[in-house]
Parts: sequence; C-alpha cells; structure tokens
Amino acid sequence: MMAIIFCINGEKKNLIRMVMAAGALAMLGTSVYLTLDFLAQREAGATAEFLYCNDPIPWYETLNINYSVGVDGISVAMLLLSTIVVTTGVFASWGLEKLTKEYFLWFLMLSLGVFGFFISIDLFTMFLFYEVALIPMYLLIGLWGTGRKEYSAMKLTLMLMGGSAFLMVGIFGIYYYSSMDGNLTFNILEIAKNHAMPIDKQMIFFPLTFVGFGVLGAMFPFHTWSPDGHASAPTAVSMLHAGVLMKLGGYGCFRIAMYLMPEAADQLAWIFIILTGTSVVYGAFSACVQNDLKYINAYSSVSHCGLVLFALLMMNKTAMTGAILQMVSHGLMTALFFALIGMIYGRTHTRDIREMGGLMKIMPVLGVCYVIAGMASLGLPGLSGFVAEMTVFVGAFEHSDLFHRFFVIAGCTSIVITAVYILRVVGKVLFGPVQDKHHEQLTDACWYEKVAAFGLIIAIAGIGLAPLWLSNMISDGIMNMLK
Amino acid sequence: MNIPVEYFLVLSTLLFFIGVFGFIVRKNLIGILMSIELVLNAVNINFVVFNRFLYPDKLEGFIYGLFVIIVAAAETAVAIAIIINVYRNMKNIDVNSIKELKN
Amino acid sequence: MDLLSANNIIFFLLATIILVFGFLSVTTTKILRAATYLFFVLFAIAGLYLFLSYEFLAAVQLSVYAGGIVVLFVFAILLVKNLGEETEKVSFQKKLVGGIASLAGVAVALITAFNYGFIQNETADEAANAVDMQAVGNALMGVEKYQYLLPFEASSILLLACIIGSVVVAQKNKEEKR
Amino acid sequence: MDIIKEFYSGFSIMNQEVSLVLVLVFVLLADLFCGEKGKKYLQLLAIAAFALNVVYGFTLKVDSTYQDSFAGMYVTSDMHILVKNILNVGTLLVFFFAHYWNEHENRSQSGEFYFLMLSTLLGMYLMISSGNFLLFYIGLETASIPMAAMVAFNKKAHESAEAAAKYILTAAFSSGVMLFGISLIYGTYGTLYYNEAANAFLAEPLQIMAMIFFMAGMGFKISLVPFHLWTADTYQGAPTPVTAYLSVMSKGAAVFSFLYILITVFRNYAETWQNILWWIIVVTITVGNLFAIRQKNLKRFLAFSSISQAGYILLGVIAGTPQGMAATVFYIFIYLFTNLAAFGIISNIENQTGKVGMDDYNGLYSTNPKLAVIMMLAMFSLGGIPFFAGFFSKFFIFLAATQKEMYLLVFIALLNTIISLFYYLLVVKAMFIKESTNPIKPIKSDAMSVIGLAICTIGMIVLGFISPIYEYMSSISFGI
Amino acid sequence: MDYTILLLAIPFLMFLIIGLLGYKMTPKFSGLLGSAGLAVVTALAYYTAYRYFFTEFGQAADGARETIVMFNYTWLDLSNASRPDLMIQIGMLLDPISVMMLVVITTVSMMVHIYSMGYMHGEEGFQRYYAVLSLFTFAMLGLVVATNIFQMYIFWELVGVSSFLLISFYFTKPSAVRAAKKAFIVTRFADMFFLIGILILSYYTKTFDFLKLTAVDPEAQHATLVFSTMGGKMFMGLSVTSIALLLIFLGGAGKSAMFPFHIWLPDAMEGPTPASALIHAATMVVAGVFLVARLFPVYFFEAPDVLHIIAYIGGFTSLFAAIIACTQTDIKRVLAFSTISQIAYMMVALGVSGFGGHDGLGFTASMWHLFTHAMFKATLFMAAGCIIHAVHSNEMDAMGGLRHYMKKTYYTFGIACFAIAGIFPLSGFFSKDEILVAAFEADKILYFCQTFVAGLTAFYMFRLFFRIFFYNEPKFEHTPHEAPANMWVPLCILSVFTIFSGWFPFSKWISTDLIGYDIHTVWPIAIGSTVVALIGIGTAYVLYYKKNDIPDRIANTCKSFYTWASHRFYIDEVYLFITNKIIFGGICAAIAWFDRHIIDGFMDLLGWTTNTVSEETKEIQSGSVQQYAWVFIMGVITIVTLALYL
Repeated sequence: MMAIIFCINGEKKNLIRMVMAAGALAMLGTSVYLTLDFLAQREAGATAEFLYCNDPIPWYETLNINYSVGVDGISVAMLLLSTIVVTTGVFASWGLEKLTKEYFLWFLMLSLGVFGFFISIDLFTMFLFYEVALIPMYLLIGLWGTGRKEYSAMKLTLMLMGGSAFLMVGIFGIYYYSSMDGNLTFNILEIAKNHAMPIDKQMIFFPLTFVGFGVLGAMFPFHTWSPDGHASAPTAVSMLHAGVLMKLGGYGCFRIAMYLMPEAADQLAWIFIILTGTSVVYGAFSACVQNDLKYINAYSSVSHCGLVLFALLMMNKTAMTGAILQMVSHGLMTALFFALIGMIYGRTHTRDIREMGGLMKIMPVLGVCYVIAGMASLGLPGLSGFVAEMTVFVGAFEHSDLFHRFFVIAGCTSIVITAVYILRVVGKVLFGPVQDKHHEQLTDACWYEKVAAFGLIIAIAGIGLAPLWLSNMISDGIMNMLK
Repeated sequence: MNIPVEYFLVLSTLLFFIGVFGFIVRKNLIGILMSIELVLNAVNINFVVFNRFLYPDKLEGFIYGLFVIIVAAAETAVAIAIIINVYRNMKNIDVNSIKELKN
Repeated sequence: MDLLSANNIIFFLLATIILVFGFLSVTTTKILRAATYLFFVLFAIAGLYLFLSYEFLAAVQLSVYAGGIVVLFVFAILLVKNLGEETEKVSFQKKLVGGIASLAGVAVALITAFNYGFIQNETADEAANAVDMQAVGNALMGVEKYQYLLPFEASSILLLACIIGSVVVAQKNKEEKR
Repeated sequence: MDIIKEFYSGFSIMNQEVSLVLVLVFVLLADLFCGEKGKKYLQLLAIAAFALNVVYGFTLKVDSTYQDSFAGMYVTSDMHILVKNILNVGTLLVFFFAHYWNEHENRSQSGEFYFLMLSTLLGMYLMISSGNFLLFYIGLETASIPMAAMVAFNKKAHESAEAAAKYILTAAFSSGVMLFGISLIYGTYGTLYYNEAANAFLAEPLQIMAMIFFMAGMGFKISLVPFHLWTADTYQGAPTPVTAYLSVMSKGAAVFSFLYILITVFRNYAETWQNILWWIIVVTITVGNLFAIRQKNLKRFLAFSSISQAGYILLGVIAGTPQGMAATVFYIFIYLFTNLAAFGIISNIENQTGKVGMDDYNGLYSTNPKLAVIMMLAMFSLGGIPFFAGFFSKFFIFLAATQKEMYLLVFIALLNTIISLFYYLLVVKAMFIKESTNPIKPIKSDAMSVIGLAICTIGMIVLGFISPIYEYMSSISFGI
Repeated sequence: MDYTILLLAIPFLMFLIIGLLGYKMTPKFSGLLGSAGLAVVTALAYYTAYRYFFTEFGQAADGARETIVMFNYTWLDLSNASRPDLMIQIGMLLDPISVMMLVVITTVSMMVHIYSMGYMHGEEGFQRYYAVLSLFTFAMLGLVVATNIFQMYIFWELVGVSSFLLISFYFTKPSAVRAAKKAFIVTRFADMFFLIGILILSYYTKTFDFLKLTAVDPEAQHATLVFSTMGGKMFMGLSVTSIALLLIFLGGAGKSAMFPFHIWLPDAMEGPTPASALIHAATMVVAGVFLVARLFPVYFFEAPDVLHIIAYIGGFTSLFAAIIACTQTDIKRVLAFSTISQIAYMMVALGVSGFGGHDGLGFTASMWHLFTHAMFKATLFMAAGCIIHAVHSNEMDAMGGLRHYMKKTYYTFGIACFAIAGIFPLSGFFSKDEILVAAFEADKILYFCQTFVAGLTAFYMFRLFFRIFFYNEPKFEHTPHEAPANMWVPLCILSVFTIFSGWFPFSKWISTDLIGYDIHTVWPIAIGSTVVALIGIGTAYVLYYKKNDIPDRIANTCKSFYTWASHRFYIDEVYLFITNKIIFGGICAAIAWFDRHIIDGFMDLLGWTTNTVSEETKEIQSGSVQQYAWVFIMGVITIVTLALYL
C-alpha cells in the first residue's frame, strides 16, 4: 500500500528533485486520503481494531512470519505525521548539491522503514522496518552532515543498534510466549489475544523491550546520541529523525512493550516513570545553557520525547492519547525547528547563538516561522504543543498517589523551563541588535524553504486549532488497545 | 598378556604430551614436524591397544592406525614441501622467522 | 601380576625406549640427532605392534615411517641446512610454559583415564595371534560393516592431491627459472 | 559378482561425490594434455565442467529423508545434499573470482589450482557425509592438507609461505589432538560408527574428555576461540581466492559436520556440550570482534570478522534442534554470498592494484561506485542490517538459540553485533565518507568477476525475501 | 449560532488578515482595517451589554441576572473512564462581569486603536503592531467570556503571548527584549501554578465548567455538589480545595502583578505606550482579578482562608507598590507601580468581600474599581504617551511646565489624576470609597492600610502631575507641541468615562448572587479618604509645584529607605540572582556538564574501553605458531578441567 520506491536513473539533479517532490506529494496525498477514509469508515461504524488489514501473506510459514499490515487510529496519525515531515523534508533539502541522487535514495529508504514500521502488525516485519529505518542514518549523517559528523554518526548508529539488541531479545521472548498451545506467532493482535506470557517472564522481557525502544525515544540516560546526532545531521535528516524516527521509539514502547505485556508494564511503570520524568526535566534544563541551536533543540527533543513515554506509562486513555498527540505535535514542530535551523545555518554558517543577533530584521519570514515554532514548543494554545501537553497533564493527573503527583508536577515545571530556553534563543538570535555585519547582506527564505516551513506551520496550527478529530481518532485506537 | 590397558594409556599419553611439548619448544620447523609425528604415533598406540585389549574381534582400531600412518605420510610430504618453500623465501627454517604476520 | 614375566619386561623396555628417545628427540639441540632419536622411537613403536602381534601394522610402521618419513626428514634437513652446524638454544621460559602445558595435560588426561574402568575383553588373549593378511585385505576391500573400501578409495584421492600439492609447492617457480 | 554389485549399489547414492570425482579426473587430464597453449581454455573448461556438476547437484534428491551406504560408512539425506550444493555454489563463485588471478599471476599452476580445490571440496563432501570417524578423518585431512598447499600458492610472497607453514603445522597439531579424542572415543564407545556410538552412552568423564578433544579439532576448522589463532595469519597470507574459500567453504562444511556429529554421536551429552559451546560462543564472538576493530588490512579484518561470524553460526548449532539446523544452514548459505562478495571485491582490487589496506579504500565510492556499493551491501549484510540477507539469517539464528531459552547468550551476542557493526561501518566510512589524496583508480573488472559479483549481490539482496529457501531447509532439517 | 460569536471571530480574522497579508498593505490601510474591525466588535459589545442589562435578555425569572451560555463547542476531549465530563470547550458565557469586561476591553481597545494611528505613525512594523493588537483583543475577549476554566487558561496564555509580542515590539532594543522575556517567563511561571491548580481542581470536581463549579446551593450554603467529594482531603495542613484555589490565585497573581510576581510589569513599559495602556494598565493585568471574581463563590464557600490570603497579599502589594511609586522618576514606571497598587486594591476588595446582597459589597466594589481604573489609567497612559511623544523622553527631568504647550493633555491628565486620587465627584471616588467601606466592615487593619495607600496614591499622582505640568521648564530640544487629533480625541472620550462612570448603578448590575441591591456612600469613610487624599495632594504641591530642595532633604533624611524604595526593594536583583546564578549557573550548567561528561562520557568510555582492550590484547596474536599451539592445548585442558572438575 505504501511502499513506493523510486529508481531514478537520472544524472540531472533537478529531475531527481522533481521526481522526489512528486513522489513525496503523492505519499502525502495518499496518507491524507487514508486519514479521511479512515475517519469516514469509523463514522460509518467500522469497529474492527485495525482497518485496511490485508490477508496475512505467509512469508516464513514454519516460523509463522507473515507480512500483514493494517492501521488503527494511532498509526494513521503517525503516518500522517511521517508523510508531512517527509514531504517538507524533501523541500527543505532541495538545495542540496552533493550526491543528490544517493541522498534521496537513502532518504527514501529511511522513510520506507518508517512507513513500514507504522503499518506493520507483525513483529518480525515491524522489527525489520525498524532496523531499515536506522541504518540510512549513518550514511546520511556521515556523508552529508556537518561538524563532528563521523563521530556522531557512529555514535548514533551504535547506540540505536544497542537499543535494538535489547529489543530483539524482547521480541524473541514475546515470540516464544506468544501462545499457550504452541502455535507461536509474530502477529501482534494474536499475541495480545492469546495473552499467554506468564507474569514472571513479562518482568524480564518488558524492561528489555521498553529500554530497546526507549533508546530511540531518547529516554534518559540513553539519550546522548540525540544531541550529537542531530547537531551533525543535514537539515532534512534532522527533521525526519527527530520528527519521525524518534517516534518509532514511543510507538514501539506502546504497541509492543505495553500492549503485549500489560501486567509487567503496570508493575514496572514506576522505574520508567522515574527515568522518563527525569528526562523531561533534565532535557529542559540542559537545553537552557547550550549555545548551539541544534543542541538546544536536541535537548528539547529529549524533554518532549520524555514526556511521550512518561504519558504512555500513565496508562489511561487521556494520558496515552496525549502521548500520541505529543508525538505528532513534537514531530511537526521539531521538524520545523530543524528545517529553520538548517536554513539559518545555511546562511550564517554558524549555529552558535552568541554569534547571531537581530536576524528578525534581516530575514523576517524565517524569524517569524522560528517564533511560531518556539511558541508551539512552549505550548502556546492554538498550536499543537498545547493540545498535546494539556492532554498529557490532565491524563497523568489521574493518578492520585504522591509518587505520580510529584512527577506530573515536575513535568509541569518543564513548560516553564521550555519557555526560558525558547525565549533565550529567540531573544539572542532573532531579536536584539545585529551581531555580525556580514549577516546584513543575507537573504530571506527562498520558495522551497517557504514551502517546507509553511507546510509544517499549517499542520501545526491546524492541529492546534482543531484538535478534536485527531484526538478522537487516536483515543479510538487507544480504547481498542486498552481493552 | 596381562599388562593392563592403563599402562599403555600412560605410555601413549606421555608420548602425546612429549610431542606437544616438542611442538611448543622446538625452534626448528622440521623439529616441530617431528613432534607432530610423536603425537600421531601416540594416538596410533591408543588405537591399536584399544583394539587389541578391548575390542579384539573387529579390526577397527587397527585399520584406523593404518590410515593414520598413510595420512601422516601425506601430511608430512606436504609439510616438508611447505617448509622447503619457507626456506626458499626466508633462507632458514627457524620458527621465529615465520612471525611476520601478527597482531 | 608377575613383574618379571617376559611380557612385562618387553613392554617396559619398549616403553622406556619410546619415552626416553621421544623426550630426547624433542629436547636435543641438533636436528639431525633428533631425527635419529625419532627413528628409534618409531622403531620401538613398531616393536610394540609386534608385541601386540599386529605384524602387518608393524611392517607398515617400519616401511612408511622409518623407511619413508624419517628419510624424508633427513633429506629435508640436509637440503635446507648444513649438517649439524647450528645448535638451537631454547629459552627457559619457553620450556617452562611448554612443560606446564604438557604436565597439566598429562595430569588431566591420566586422572580422567584412570577414573574409567576399562573392561578388558576376555577373548583378548585367545585372539592374540597374528592378524592374517586375508583379514586385513577383506577389511580394506569390503563394503560390509567393518570393512573399509570407501575410506581406502578416499585416501587414494588424498594421496594424489597431496603429491600434486607438495610438488607444486616444492618445485621452483617456473617464471623464476626463466 | 555380488561384491561388485554391492560395490555399485554402495556408490549409487553418492552421485555428488562421483560426479565431482569425474570433474576432478577431467581437470587433471585436461591439465595434462592441454599444454602451454591450451592453458587459456583450461580454466574455462574447468569452470564449465564444475558448473555442470553444480547444476547436476541440484537435481538430486534422496527418496527417504535418511539413507546410508557401505553399511553406515556413508550417510546422506536431503540436508546433506543441500549443504553440498551450497558448497558447490560457493566454490563456483570462488572460481569466478579466481579466474583473473589464475590468468595473470598463477598461470603456470592454474590446473593444479582447480584440481586441489576440487579435491578439498571432495574432502568436505566426505566430511559431511561420513557415518564413521575414519571416513570423517580422511575427509577432514583431504579438505585441509591440499588446502595448505594452496595457501602456499603465491610462492614469491613471504607471507604466503609463512601462512602455509602456520596452517599446516596447526592443522597437523589439531588433527593430532582430535585423533587423540577419537582414539578415546573408540576406547570408550567401542565403535567408530556414528549411529552405534550414539547408543554407547556411559556418562563417563573420559567420554566427555574425548568429546572435548574432538571438539577442539573441530574448533580449529571452524576457528573458534581459543583454537582460532592461525586464522588471521593464514587468511592474510593466502592468495585471496584461497582465503575466500577457506573462510566460507571450509568453515561451512566443518560447521555442518560438527553439528551432525554433535546431534548424533554426542546427543546424550547435549547438556555438556551446550554448556561448553555457550562459553566458547561468548568468547569467540567477543574476541573476534575485539580483534577485528584494530585491523587495517582488509583480509585480516575479514578473518577476525569470520571468527565472530563463526560464533554466530554456532548459535544455531548450540540449540541442536531442527530449527537450529535450518537456521545454521541458512546462515551458512547467506554468509557464503555475503563473505564471497566482500572477498570478490577485495581480490578484484588486489589483483589490479595490489592494495588491501583499509586506508587504501578511502574515497572508493568516488572512483569505483559499483564496487563500493557492493562492498557496502556486503558489510551491511554481515552486520545484519535489513533488507539484506544477513538480517534474516541473523534473526533466525538468534531465534533458534532462544528456542532453548538461551536469552542471555543471545543478548551477549547481540551486544557484540554493536561492536561488529562498528567495524563494518568503518569500512563503509572509508569508502564513502573519507576522502583520499590517492584513491584507487577506476577498475575495469573482468567478466568472470562481474558474473560472480552479480550473483553475490543478487543473493545478498533477494535471498532474505525468498522464504521458500528457508522453508525447504526447515522441512528437511533434523535435530536431537 | 449567534451574533456573539463575531465578538471573537472578528478580532481573530483581523489578526490573521493583517498578520499574513499585512506586508502587502500600506500601514495606514492596515491600521484602518484593524480599527474598523474593532469598531464593529465594540458596537456588538455595547449592543450585548445593552441587551443584557436593559432588556429581558439578561433577566432571569426571579429578578436575578441570568448566566447565559451563548454557545459551547467541544474543542478537545480529555475525558476518560472515571471522568467522562472532562472536555475543553470553547464557548461564550455572558454574566454581569463578563459583559462588563466586554465593554471595558472593547472601549479601551478601540481608543488604543485610534490613538495608535497617531502614536505609532511611521514606525517600522506598524502592521505587525496592529495584528498583535487584534490578537490581544481576541484573546482578552475569549478570556472573559470563557465558559470553563480551561478555556480561560487557553486565552490566558494567548494574552501572555501577545503581551510578549507587544513588549518586544522594538525588538532591536536589548532592554525591550529583556523586558519581554521577563514578562513572559514570570507570568509563565505563575501560569504553571494556575495549571496545577486547574489539574487539582478538575481532578476532584471532575469538571472544568464554571457553571458547575460556581453554582451555589443556597440551602446548604455550599458552592455545589462537585465539591462535596473533595471535602476531607487534606494535604500539608490545607484542604486540597484550598491548595488548588491558592495555586489558581497564584496564576492570577502573576498576570495581575501581585507581590512577588510584580517585577515584570514596570519593565513591560518598554513596549509602545498605547500597548501599555491597553494591556498593562486597563485589561490584561486585571485578568487575575477577573479570575478570582469568576471563581468567587468557590473561594468564598470552599476556601475562605485563601480569600484572607488574597486580601493580605493585596493589601501588602498596594502599600508596597505605592511606596515605590513615590520614588520613581520614569513617568511610565510611576504609572506602572500605580497600576500594581490599584489592582491590589481590587484584590483587597475581593478578599474582604462577603457573599449575597450587601455582604457582597467588596465584590461589586472591586469590579467597579476595575471599570473606573481601566478608564482613568488608560487615560493616564495615553496622556503620558502624548507627553513622551512631545518631549521624546520618559524621564521627569526632561519635563516641566508643559501645561503651556499641551492644554488638552494637561486637562485630561488632571482629570484622571483627580479620579485616581479619589476626589468627589470623579469615578475613582466612588469605587475606592466602596472598597474602603468593604474593608472597614471586614478588617480594620486593611482599612487603615488602604486609606494610607489612598493618600500615597494622591501624593505620587500629583507629584507626577506637578512635575510634568508645573515645575521648572527644562531646556527642550525642540518646543513641545500638542498631539494630533487622533491622539487627543480618544483621550477626551476616556476622560468622559472617567468623570461619569462613578455614577453608574453598578450594584444593580453586578453582585455576588446576581441580584441587584442598593449601596450608599458611607460619608465618614468617604470624607476620611478624601481628607487623606487632599493631604497627599497638598504634600505633592508643596514639594513639587516649584523646584525646591525639600524632596532631596527628605530623601536624605531617610536615605537608606529611599534608596531601597527607589531600587524597588531589590526584588529584581533577587530574582536575577536566582535565575542567573542558581538556575542557569547552578542547575542548568551542572546538568549540562553532567550530561556531557558523565552520561556521554560513559558512552564514550565504552567505546574507548573496547578500542583500548583491542589495542592492548594484540600481543595475544603474537604471530608465533608455537604460542598458538600452546593456547590451543591450554584451551583444551581448561575446558576439560572446567567441564569435568568444576
């Protein structure tokens, strides 16, 4: 349904770009259509947990591996997010000159992995796509990145693979306890239905799986790949990575770890609440004193993604809906952030906030977009961040014991700290007097950059202004899961 | 014939490890090869003795010993050819001269 | 057990020769002497086979080992080296580690072996007559159980390959000659 | 006449061996009669003849799942045939890659090259299919002694001579140790036939010690730690086609026969050898990986990588289940294409420029994009990255090991994949990211290499998706 | 669907249109467009107010005023199994205070729109200014008509952001950027308490809806059933209701610049003066008061202790700010502290108020004062704007004797000064008087305190007045001149409100229980306060009518106190210390260091260890075949030993 790979035999860069743009737009169109159709079907009373399921295509029959895909409200939301980010990412990297074709091929592979992951309902294919999504990062960062790119690329890849080592053991465990009667299966729905894993085994495999995905979700203390990786990655890759790839972690934690091993999730939640709650506050505090724009954003991502996992662990409808909303929202706004940072960096050739200033005067469009992104990040109503955060907090407040309360309130403080670092950046970079004389000659955004930025802003504002449909769609999926 | 089989086992084991010792300490490649012959002979003693004392009705160990001798001969031939090749390249057959490939 | 029975004397004599010369052959400093000692060892082992009344095997041992391999060794030694000129000095450290490994190996192997009760076959004595050639031939040429046609054939390929291989390796490079 | 009849009936199920011997004789005769002029065609003839043999191999199938001849001396099953076919394919690929080398550097001895290689292949056949330790031993030696000669083929190079010397000495030593083990097996089990030995189970320490001595000999062939030390030196010194052959075929055959012996002869000691293998696997993977990190020479690098790969393969062996066997054979199958692709590239570049250092590969993508891409695919496949076949084989092998609840082992192995990924990525980094002042010039590969590389590449990409292969393996596999 | 939705929709559309397309318009057109849009809104607001107060539309059957929900759309669903009603809705709630606020906001906003056309003339970013003004108006209107507390929070945040944008209007000026950041972060900090308060409240009451929260059960004298479930819950000596309400009040305190969150307001004067008039004087800063008023029944019935706290914080803040105001020399800052002081007045009034009928006098007075204060403070700010416009400085030293040059400004400023000082018959007299009455009835200490503050207010306002319009003329760089018509006309209109709004029958319209009642001027208190005010004016006259050295001598006599007061008691410095040194320098830097060196360092250490081990172990592969064999045999022996004997 979604797997579209382009084989491009053109030396002409423009042609490649056009094909990419067309393909990305086609994907966007498909996903929008999918969303609308999904909503329509739900409206019409389709009650199946997953829609658009194909008949499982047997793949490795002896191991009961099938290629089976389907979507529920959550994956539709994630797909929508992915396609938006991919499309805008294509536009954001329009100006790339070095090895364009290879770049887009890897980029496509990355997005293929992401899409595949979100639509899979078979653990094996899910894991397959998960790894597919990881590895192009290495080359994308290593080849087209900036700064300490080789180090960062290696660190990122190795840490994420380390995560998948945890994950893989978890998956094996799930597989071997997937059924009472020996009909082992990789199918998530069947596993959940059979619910055959004894609690003591869950206690082993839940943490493994959760940590495995948590690494990708930048959970403290496994987050350090994120600042370096993001700082070195090229614009569109940062966008896609922070915007979508990190969501794989949250989605996986939810879809695999918590859905398939609910009892252990319930019992061990406290450990991970401590960790994720820490990352929420910790990331925010760290971001306050960074001087590199991308580092600031990367730590902010740590904080926001921490909130995703944190909310998931609260395990009630509202908080989980909030978590998914936060994924979507953070995906969009962080993609916007990175796109803008890339554009600014492309002009000023520095990301050090101490060397910039007064850019609002020089490039008003980028400046305004940046302010909007910042506002979304600090949770301004009318933009998507607010919707997500409020849902999370209200949901998380359901737990009335002191432990949960403490962490929820700590989480709430993060919105103040977020304001601090966002305003610090805005104040230093965009406002104030111009720091560097050379910056005065710089130009404002060109058309493809505008397309990228405005596309994301429209999505952010759209969700921020009218969140109900999305929230309902997601909570519909959550309800099915919670059963 | 009342010598216990263990005696032979002691003999062969000792011979085996003398061979091993030789392999480890000799400096000369041909010397090392000789040590290997000791090892193989020790094994042969085992086969033959087991055949004779434990399972005399079949000729399994006997035949095995026979084949070990054959294979040892072939092995020695190739090994000596290789050692001569080494000599041609290095101008000696000291074991220390084949320490170039390492780490 | 009669310690001084003929059997015992022969056995202990042979064993002593084997071990002493074996040890000498790996410790002597002169390589040609080592070859000589090795010859003695192989000879004594052939004697052992005779003692166990496996004449055929003893003959093979003598012809192939003593007659073939040792001669090959000697040729090789003569080919690569001036006779007896160099002596090799082995460092004490090397001897020590080698000795430790060997002694440990002997200890482990023997302790394990003595824990095992070998059951000597009652019929051993009666069958202690020479294995006749017919039996050997049958065993090598038959396809039944305990007959070894297939390994025999396989070993022919092995020998052929080894001959070719050693010739290829040992012959001087043709290009070099030209 | 009865004997003759029996004789033929004995050989009647040995189709592969017989046809291989025919090819062998054909090559020998052709080499004898072709003379200096005919050398050019000799190689083509040899490859063609062997290719026919390969094709023939795939037509074979035994009626029942298990058959033996020569009263249990020789055993075969669909799985045996399949493994031999896999080895055939690998050998053919090695021939493709060796063609250029034979043409230019080994011209005078190309006939011998083919002959020796095919005879070692025959040795592997016998190793795999033996039902008796004697035949196994002869097969093993046939597979290793001529190999030593082949390692020494590059006679001008010191390295080749040194590698050969190390190989033959260590091989002889290890076969001595193994024989000691076999002799004890004979002494305690009273038989050398696998199927009978399996029943003579006494749970005695001496039997276990015999098994361990035997395992050490196998450990040498598979290059398991601590029996692996020869591997890197030999791989580095040997001519590249021989290294490729050693790293894949020799290892694959040894692993399968090892597996077969473990699950037949030693099946009652399963717990013991599983415990031993557990530690050996951990050490092997770790040491292989740790040593691979620092290598600068690609052949040596791949040697250590193959050591750690051997550890992964044993994850399938350790389970001892049918699923484990299927995973093992599948792994070998995938590993064959992957590793041969890597060696194909290396030999291609080495033949034409003489460069094997990792630094020499800097900036390869800018001058030789196709070679660099194939190399990258190979590295990714070795590292177990999807969509490449290596991912599937790794997944299945881990799955097989976890079937026996060895989660900790699998976890350690998985952590090790991180290290391995690190050094595989180092190669990718050199080719794609680093820049060089003196990059390798654009290379025009010869036709044979192109064919070989194409096959390998296709194999790496599509094999994981073609599930019938694994399904077939799974359907014919067996275990304890 | 109702026309009232236009009240929200029009400003929002204006914001979008001017914001997105503004760069294509001429500045003048965008200003006119914004003003025109707002004019419609103002008309609608007045119409609504008319309908609500003077027709049956706002009358319930029993004579009380009705609380009307015009519309209520679900915006976000936060419900879950145990709390099915948790929904964020966007709607419009009309009751006396929200209707009054509609009038206040639209009036002041309208005036500011017109005024700005003159004041901001020629500024770069004129369109942006109007866009943000529209956004602000939208947000403020949304805030006051909120049907539920979460809607209020949403618009509360929007208001904060538009305030931020307006303060940072001159974004190339570092001080403006600093002030904007400070304002936003301080209010945001307070908002966090608001949010937590909302969370606690909604957790126990299971609703966000104001109607459900504030519905009074007259029998039980208990706010409503939704609170019955949370009665017993205690936390740290207070009931959870009290805690929640206290936290909510803290949110309001942030917006309304109550001590200790007051520090942002004086700095916020960096923004354009008309924006200050609208946001930081008349409307946004009273949001906190409005919030408390909106939840007043809840406070009164469920957390009277919190109400006391509110009253005392208000009292303290009003005194504190008034003292500081006496020492400032920047005229906008004087006005800012005056604003703080006056808002604190309203808080006091709420804090001392009772419930029902005449007991609710404080409530009425607070709202009344809110209204009158909005008018006269807007006047003051706009007049100050005119003055700054004329002399191009905020400092008093650059002013003096301006009455000769700017007659209209002089008169309007004067009227507003008398109003704020509480001189009969101007509006301030009435509203302030009612506050004092309410305070007198409830708490004598507060009464005396507030009376004293009234005197101080008169003093510093007239200090300002005399300093600007009398005093000695400094050397003007160019002669000051009267502002253009589009600036003084709004001034005059607001003066009219300032004069007459004291005569409106507020108690008929606004009361705690929605039932109108009569109030009478309590003459002893009124005369007392007037006398105090006159003393203040007199003192100011003596000190500042003409240049003399009495102020300096007074300052010297109590030098330390004066220094403290003129440095605003160093509260800013304390904050600065906490944020810069402790949070940034301490916590953030420590965490960042920890992250880079410990966590990241650990990951790097893993890599380093692996590499080093690899490097260090290379001797194992020594190249010696004998060593290989040794390892081999030792391996065998070890395995045998381990397998058999261990």
